[in-house]
Amino acid sequence: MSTLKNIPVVSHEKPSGGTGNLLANVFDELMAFCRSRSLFMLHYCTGCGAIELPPAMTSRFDMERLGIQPMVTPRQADILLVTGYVSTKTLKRIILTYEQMNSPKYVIGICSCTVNGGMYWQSYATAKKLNDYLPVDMYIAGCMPRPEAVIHGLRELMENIKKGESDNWRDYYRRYDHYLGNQQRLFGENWQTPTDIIGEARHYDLMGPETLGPHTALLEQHQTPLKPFEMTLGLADLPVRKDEPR
Amino acid sequence: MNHSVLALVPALPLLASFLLPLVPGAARRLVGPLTLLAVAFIGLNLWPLVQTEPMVLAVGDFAPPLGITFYADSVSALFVIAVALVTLVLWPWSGSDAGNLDRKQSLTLILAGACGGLAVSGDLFNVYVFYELAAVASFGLAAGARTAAAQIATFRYVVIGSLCSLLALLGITLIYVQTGTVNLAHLAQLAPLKLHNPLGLAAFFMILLGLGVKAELFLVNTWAPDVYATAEARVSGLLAGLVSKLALLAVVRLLVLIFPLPEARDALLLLGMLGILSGEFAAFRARDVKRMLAWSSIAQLGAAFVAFAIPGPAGLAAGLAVALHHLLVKPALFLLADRWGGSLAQITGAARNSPVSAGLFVLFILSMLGVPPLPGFWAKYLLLSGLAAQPEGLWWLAGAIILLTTVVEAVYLFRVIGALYGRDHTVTPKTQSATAVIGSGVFAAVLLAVAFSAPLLALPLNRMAVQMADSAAYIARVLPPVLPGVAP
Amino acid sequence: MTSLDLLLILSGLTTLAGFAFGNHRAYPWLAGIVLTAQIVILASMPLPMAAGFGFEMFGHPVGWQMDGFGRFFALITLGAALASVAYTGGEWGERYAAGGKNLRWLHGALAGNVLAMLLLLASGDLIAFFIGWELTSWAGFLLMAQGGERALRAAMRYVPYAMAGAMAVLGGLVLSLTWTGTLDLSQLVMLVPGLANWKLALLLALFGTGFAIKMGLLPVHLWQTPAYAEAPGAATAFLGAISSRMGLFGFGLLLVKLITLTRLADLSFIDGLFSARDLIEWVAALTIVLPTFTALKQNDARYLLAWHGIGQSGYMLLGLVIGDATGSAGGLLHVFNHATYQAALVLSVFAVMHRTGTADLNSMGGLVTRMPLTFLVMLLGIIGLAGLPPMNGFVSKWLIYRSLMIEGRPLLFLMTVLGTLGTILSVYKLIHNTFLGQLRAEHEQIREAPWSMLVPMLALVALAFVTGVAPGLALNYVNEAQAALGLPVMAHTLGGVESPRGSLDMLWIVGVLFAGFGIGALLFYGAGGRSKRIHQLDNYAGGHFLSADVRYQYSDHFYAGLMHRIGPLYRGSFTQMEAALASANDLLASLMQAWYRQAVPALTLLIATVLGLAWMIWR
Amino acid sequence: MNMIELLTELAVMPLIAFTIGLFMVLMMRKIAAKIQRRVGPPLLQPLYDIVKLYAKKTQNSHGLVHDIGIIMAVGGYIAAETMLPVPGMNGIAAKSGLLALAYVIMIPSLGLALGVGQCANPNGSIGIARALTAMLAYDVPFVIIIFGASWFYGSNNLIDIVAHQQAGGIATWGAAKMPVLAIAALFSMYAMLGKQPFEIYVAPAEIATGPMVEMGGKYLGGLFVMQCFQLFTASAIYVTMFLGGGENWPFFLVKLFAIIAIPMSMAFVFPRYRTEDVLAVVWRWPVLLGLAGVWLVMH
Repeated sequence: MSTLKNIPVVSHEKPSGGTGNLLANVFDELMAFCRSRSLFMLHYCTGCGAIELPPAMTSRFDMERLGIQPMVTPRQADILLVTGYVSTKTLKRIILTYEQMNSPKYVIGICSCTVNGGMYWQSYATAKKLNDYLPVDMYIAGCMPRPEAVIHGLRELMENIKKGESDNWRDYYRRYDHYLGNQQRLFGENWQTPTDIIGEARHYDLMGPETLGPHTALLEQHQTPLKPFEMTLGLADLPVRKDEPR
Repeated sequence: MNHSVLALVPALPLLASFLLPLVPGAARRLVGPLTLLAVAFIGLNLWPLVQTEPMVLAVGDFAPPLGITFYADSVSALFVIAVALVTLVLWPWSGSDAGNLDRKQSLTLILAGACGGLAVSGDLFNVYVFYELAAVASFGLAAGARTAAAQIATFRYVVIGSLCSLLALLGITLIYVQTGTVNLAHLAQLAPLKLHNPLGLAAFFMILLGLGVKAELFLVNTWAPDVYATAEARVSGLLAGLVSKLALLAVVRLLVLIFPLPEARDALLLLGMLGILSGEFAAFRARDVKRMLAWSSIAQLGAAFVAFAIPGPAGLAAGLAVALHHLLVKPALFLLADRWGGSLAQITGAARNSPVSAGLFVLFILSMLGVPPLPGFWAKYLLLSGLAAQPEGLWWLAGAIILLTTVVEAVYLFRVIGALYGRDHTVTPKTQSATAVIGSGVFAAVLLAVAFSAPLLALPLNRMAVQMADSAAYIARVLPPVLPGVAP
Repeated sequence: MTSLDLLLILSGLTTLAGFAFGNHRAYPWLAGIVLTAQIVILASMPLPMAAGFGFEMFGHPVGWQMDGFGRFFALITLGAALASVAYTGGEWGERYAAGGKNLRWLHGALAGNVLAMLLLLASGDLIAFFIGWELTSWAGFLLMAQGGERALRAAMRYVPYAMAGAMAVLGGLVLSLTWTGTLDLSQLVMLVPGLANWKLALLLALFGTGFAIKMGLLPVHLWQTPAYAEAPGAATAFLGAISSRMGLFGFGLLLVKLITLTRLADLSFIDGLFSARDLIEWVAALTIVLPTFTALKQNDARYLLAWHGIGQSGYMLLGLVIGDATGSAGGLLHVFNHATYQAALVLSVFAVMHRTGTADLNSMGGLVTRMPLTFLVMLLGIIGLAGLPPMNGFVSKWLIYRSLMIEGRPLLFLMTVLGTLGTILSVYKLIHNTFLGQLRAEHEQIREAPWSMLVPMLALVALAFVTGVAPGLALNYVNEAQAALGLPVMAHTLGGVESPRGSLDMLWIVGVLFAGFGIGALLFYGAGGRSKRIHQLDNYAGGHFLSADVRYQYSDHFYAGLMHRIGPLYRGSFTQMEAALASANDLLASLMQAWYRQAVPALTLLIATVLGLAWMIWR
Repeated sequence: MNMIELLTELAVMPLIAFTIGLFMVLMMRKIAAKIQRRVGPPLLQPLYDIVKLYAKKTQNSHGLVHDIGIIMAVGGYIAAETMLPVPGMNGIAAKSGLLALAYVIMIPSLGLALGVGQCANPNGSIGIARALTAMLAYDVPFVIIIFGASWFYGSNNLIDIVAHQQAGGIATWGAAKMPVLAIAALFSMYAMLGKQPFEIYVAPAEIATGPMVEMGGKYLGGLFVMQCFQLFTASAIYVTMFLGGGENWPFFLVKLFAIIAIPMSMAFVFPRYRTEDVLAVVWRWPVLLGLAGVWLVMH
């Protein structure tokens, strides 16, 4: 698992130019194009790599000409930039943040620490491989990578998105059990985020063979319910029942 | 009807009071009520007769201005009826022991007789006599509660009362020295000549202060709060409701007949205004219900003085309205305050166990505040429109004071209402006695009857005022010009 | 028997019935039917309609007569009473009775209020007016006092105000009698404008004080908020909707009919620079602004609304005093409009209280999922209160703005808009803290309010909406009132005003607005991806894990930045003024008590006698 | 004017407004980039952003009111655009007027406020509280200016106002006749646009973009659309009141863009005010200018 190619990427996009409605294909292409040209990024600055982002954004390299701009909350963002070593405690927040982002969403690991722990390899409190816990779309290795490398990585990602190759976010839904398992190993079996990934997978028809498994079963045992508060009229009391306690 | 029945008005109760201890057995308890009923009967019979032509009785057929003269016009007749009926409602039916009860009943009868006498007296000396009689009876009644507080209060009352009686006597003496007569009609004839001077005014002022004690006139009313607070409720009711009105009536007779002067009016107006101010504001801080009612009664009488100060029938009508309204309301309130006296906190929630009495209390309070269509409003309306019709200055100031102090009055009276309907469950207020409910119920019935027939009553009230204001007619009636062939 | 007699008799019977068997389950239905009948009778009554009864008192006839001005207010009164009575008809009334309170008193007092107001609104002379005025005040007191200990205290606070107002009116009545010799309104109308300036100013001061107190104009407004807020729900709605408008009715009679606006403008204080009319306009303008910003600071929903009730009355008076066709129509229309949405808002707040047991804006939140219809009522209500389209509050305020523009009163215009902006801020706080944001764990099991409470609320906002879209419906009655007052009548269309200098057609505006919403919805549901409802704890918190026991809600000190700027202006000057008056009163009272506690009365007597004699002799 | 023509206008006017708004956003971002010596976004970047946001696969809704808020925010502006006369099209401007328009454009804000409230995020609520405070700040001078303009033109009707100015050329433009008011209006419009130093309610570093904190996907996209409308509306109101409205499209566009360009050229060199300072600044200068302007107009 030392090369990017080995990160399991399962594509379910129909090959372009294949069967189906031509208009729909054009539409999909257009969407993919727009997605690739408009990337809002959330930089989760966990370590020293964050220092390389300002030069990438400002006048020297100017990400905005590529349609990339920083955003503040996970809801608004497309890219999650993890810029350095990830401690166990931080990882919980990263997972929470990732799950709160709207798909399609992309994770970029910057610096060697996200790839293999880097200089914190021996630390008991550092998560070594980010892609054990989250589907990483792109690693930008280096300690630290220069802004050119960051820009290069982002351009690669844009290409991938345009080609429809970068959709690891689906993988998170389809193999949720796998990711959850790794997370549980690290955080204990009580681990739960407020986001209902399984529910989302069902809602958007993103279920895969490994969405559910032993780990999700474990989750369900410990989970506090996250059913959203649906608007209820609760007007069953017509006519008023006399015996009902108020 | 024979003119001599007029003499019965004071005589009957006085006689009955002396005979009362001699009557044996259970009949003794009937003497008082029957006497009062008889007086009421006389008054009711008198009423239609005196509407057009006041009735004059020269006792012993000594032609006025000699001898004792009784004079009854419609106001007198009304007050005779009121004296009898109000005393009846406030009659002491029971006492701690028989001797005590006898004493109370006798004294009450004396008071009724004296009050009746004040209503029909036609000469200054009789006024003084009946006034003293009323004073003595009220001293006795006030001390009748037999508590130390009542006795101390009565002692103060006695001191002030006696001093003021002396003043009144001095005033009468001055007048007599000037004119050589005490007959009111005669005095009225002579007054422009002999009394409309500083000396006469000084005499008037002394009599005003002297009689003002009972009428709770400002300056000489400091006894009232303590006495009313400590005496029995019915006694307070009698004193505040009845006796004060009769004293007031005597003063007004003097004012109308002998001293229709701006100075005299100004004195009444000023003292009345001060009475309103002091009474209402003092009541504002009162925490004791009976004391509060006492102060409120001082203020009400102040308003009556202000009203009577207004010249002409308008003032008399307003004054009568205010006085009669107070006569209806205050005894009833004192009756209800018998059980509900003391601190306000003790009656919190009293409306729960005595809803009817609480309702009556509210009714009286609303009327006292002048909430239309209750009679208090019409009284206030007459008073204010009378004041407004006068040239600006003190008159308007008096009107403004009445309007302003009503606000103060509303606050403290509503405090009582708030306490009655409050929701404090830590105290269990006393339930009302049946006599209080019945007594105040009678007053309330009259009040409501007046409220519903107010448009009908406006005319008689006006007629009374006109009759009372007509001093020339008074003189002519008592001292008829000697016509050939007609014996005086 | 005239139909006015029938109306009053029906109203009287309702009052009696309320006191007699108001706690019976059938009473709300009965009262509802009778009130509806009264509305029908009133609406179909030819005007002016005199009552068949009356009497003469001290030479002055006392009688009742309903004109267009009175009918306008009377219709609102009956409508507000209908909504309030309907609200008590189900669970609310049962809970009220179960709480140890007496429904008979509530219903009796409510119906009594209606009767008193009808008597007031139909008065044909000043005595009848004063009778109605006093009855209204004390019936109002009775209604306010029903809400328990705090309500009783608030009602007690109302007493001196009410009495002062009544006495001021009585003083005015007596003076106008003295100066004109009549109490009949139709004769006073002719005689009063001819009085000298100082007399008019005195009349204005006396009557004006009385009406201002009832209306809650500055600076005599302090009684109103607690008294209205603490009353029981149905009573609060009724009081808030119409009760204090009786003061406006009085002002209408006084300023427009008796004194007349032109005479009012003549009464100038500083050499024609500042007239009585300016004074009233500015009092009205300040009444718009200051209470509105006080409302902004409230943390109790009921108090917030009650403060707005005071603020909104400023618009009505301002519109009336501007006195042109547009402005007065706006002022009068605002009475009706305010009644509709204020009643709905109050009822919705009490519906929330019914379920949650609290009106504290810091202990609610997120109730929209539990009480969506109540939310809808409050939403429409606050849009009306804030004066935004498409609700009716916008129309009346627009008319007032417009007339201020035409008349060229930039500062007053600024004040009205400032009031509106302040209202928007405060009503957002109201709906946000109640219905939006995080649902508290203890409120998760709450249900929607029962139908018996919802129906009147929904009916009220429906009315507010319909008359917002088609203000012409209500403007017909407004025109009648204008005509009865002798004001110029504003020509109108169904949708608003047609004028070469700027029209308002609500039919089009609302139509386009909803078309816009439709397109917005199409864009939202048609163009975008599907959305999924998520739990409120799935929320951005800077990476923090939220749980139900953590309050993740911003409610307290809601406009912190604004308060940093204007907070120092909230000095409580009016409260201090009230307290100063009260303590002056107390001081005077203790002085007077000291008089009666004197140790040696004989000495006083001596001094007094000597002084009195001296005065008598040397005078 | 027949009904079909009117309906066409009602459909076309928002579309035009949106398109112009898109380019205004682009211009704004370009100006910012130029000031910061960057290249800036490509031509269609605002469109890409919006399309991408609408095309998000998963979207989070916090409930019906959240959705309705966005619908109201967008729909309210769509309605507002039909009340603003543009060259050749008057929509329903004759039936509403300046005053009604000023209140209609509060509807989207209220809708947004509701939607944000439902998100149950305190950052959002704080943002709305600040936004409403800012509205209280800038609407005070704004209504003074509306008053002045409406008094000057003797009408509340936008069509009349435009006709009045176009009758005499540049010399009769509002800006020429009421220069003080025009300056005050520019100031107040600057505050209305909510860019630095007035961006108290976005405050990304402090309250995480305030109202937008929980907005993703088409929710955020809706807000982007709303921003386009907002820019157009603010600019068009200004142009209508002070710059003679639209005689023809080229001139109209120039004016529209110029009016947005002026404040935006200043915005990006500023830091941010605190809320109370926004109130202090806006209640002082534009209000004083506005009152002075009204006084001049009325005398």
